[in-house]
Amino acid sequence: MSAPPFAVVDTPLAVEPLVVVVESAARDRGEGCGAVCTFVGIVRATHQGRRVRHLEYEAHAALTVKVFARIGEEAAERWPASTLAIHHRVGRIEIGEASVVIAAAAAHRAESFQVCRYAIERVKQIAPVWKHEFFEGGDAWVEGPVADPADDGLRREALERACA
Amino acid sequence: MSAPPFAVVDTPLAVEPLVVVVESAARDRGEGCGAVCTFVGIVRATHQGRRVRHLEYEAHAALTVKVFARIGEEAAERWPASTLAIHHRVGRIEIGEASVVIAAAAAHRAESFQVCRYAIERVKQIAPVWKHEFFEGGDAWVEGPVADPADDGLRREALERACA
Amino acid sequence: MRVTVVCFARLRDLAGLREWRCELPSDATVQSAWNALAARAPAVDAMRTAISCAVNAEFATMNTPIREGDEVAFLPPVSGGAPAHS
Amino acid sequence: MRVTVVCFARLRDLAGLREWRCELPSDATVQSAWNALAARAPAVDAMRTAISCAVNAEFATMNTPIREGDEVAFLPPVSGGAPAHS
Repeated sequence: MSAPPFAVVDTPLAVEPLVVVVESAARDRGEGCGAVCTFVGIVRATHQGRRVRHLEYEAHAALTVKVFARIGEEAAERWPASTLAIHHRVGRIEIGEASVVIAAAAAHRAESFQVCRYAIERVKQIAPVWKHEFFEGGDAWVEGPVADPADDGLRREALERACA
Repeated sequence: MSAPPFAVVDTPLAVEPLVVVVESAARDRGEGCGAVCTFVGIVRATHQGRRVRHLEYEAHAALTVKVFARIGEEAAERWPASTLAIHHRVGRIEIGEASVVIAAAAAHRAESFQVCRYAIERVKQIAPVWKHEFFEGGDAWVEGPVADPADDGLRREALERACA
Repeated sequence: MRVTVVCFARLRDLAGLREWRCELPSDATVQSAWNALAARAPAVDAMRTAISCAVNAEFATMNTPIREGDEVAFLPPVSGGAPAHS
Repeated sequence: MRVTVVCFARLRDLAGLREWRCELPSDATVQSAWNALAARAPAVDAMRTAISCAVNAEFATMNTPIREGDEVAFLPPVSGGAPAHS
């Protein structure tokens, strides 16, 4: 049974199943699948000078899965033959463990890197996922600016980072 | 037992072991490891309009492993806290299978993408690995231009693609 | 009518609740649900200008009308709208 | 002295051999090994200008001196010095 392309899970993440999903989906598109780029976001032991003990991620899971699918559609608009998979983990995550895994498949390597980079930028911008940091001496929710998923400026920014 | 960071193997490649290797190595460097970017090169069913049946890769294995280590050193010059792993497969490889897997770890995502992209560009430029394509109606060695591993122009070109 | 108000992350901490079955008039909007929440848990007012919202797991605005049985979610700013080096 | 000449990929096809134990004078260079190979397998001359070389798994030049027991490898252009979309 193959993994769903977009998911929020409360168990450890793996890279290989996402590679399989995007490769299978891209194989029969355009020029086929010659490249998969993946990104793994990992919990670091330090953040803004604080010694992190662990993180807890919380998500609006149903909305997050829809946001991931939307990011896949956005990527397909720009890179029509590409395919994308995104899994985010929630709950307690230890140092060195993955919080998010993304895989992007395309015919050629340049495109696979662009799609993957675009996807992580968009996930960070608009996915309703929150990070609760437990560090030595306290804990804090990590929040960014208010992000509107329909904000074209943000989307352009993500595209620019991906295609720079 | 952890995988070696640089290897030429004649068995199917996996992504996960390389993620583990680079994450472990990057964890205690600089700001730690918050990002792993991987690249998987996959055999496509078509190439230059030909229907590919399978590929056979051949390498000067000992030299290739040294070239991979050299690419790791080049990356560490430019991105000091990054770590890199590269595995290339040789022998017969079927459509949809991986010929090369690269993993790059860094504190932050932008750097992990750059290191990974730099590495695949350099592998394609200078690793003594050759591709023998078996397609419908014949077979052919796929060759590129002559590449001098000490050519700084090539290295700059790889850096430009990585940092664009 | 009854809707379910759901609060996430720091907003959940401020509200002191995650899910709340809330009684609203039949012409209510997301704004009405927010107002009811702020009346019950005044501390949430601190996040008023930073909150996004979703109705039945679709992004919405404060003006979006809501109906019996809807799930109205209030969403703090997400973690990662931050620079690429975060 | 004896060295081992190793040919890869298309050069191996042209030479009709992968490894060859080859007798050379004691002041030989990589060029001497190439000349000996070309004398034995003239077809390799077609790749003369495209070949790189390595001695004992280190990149070398045609002028690199070689010694008894060395492995002298001749390397066709690699597959992927091609554009990013290859």
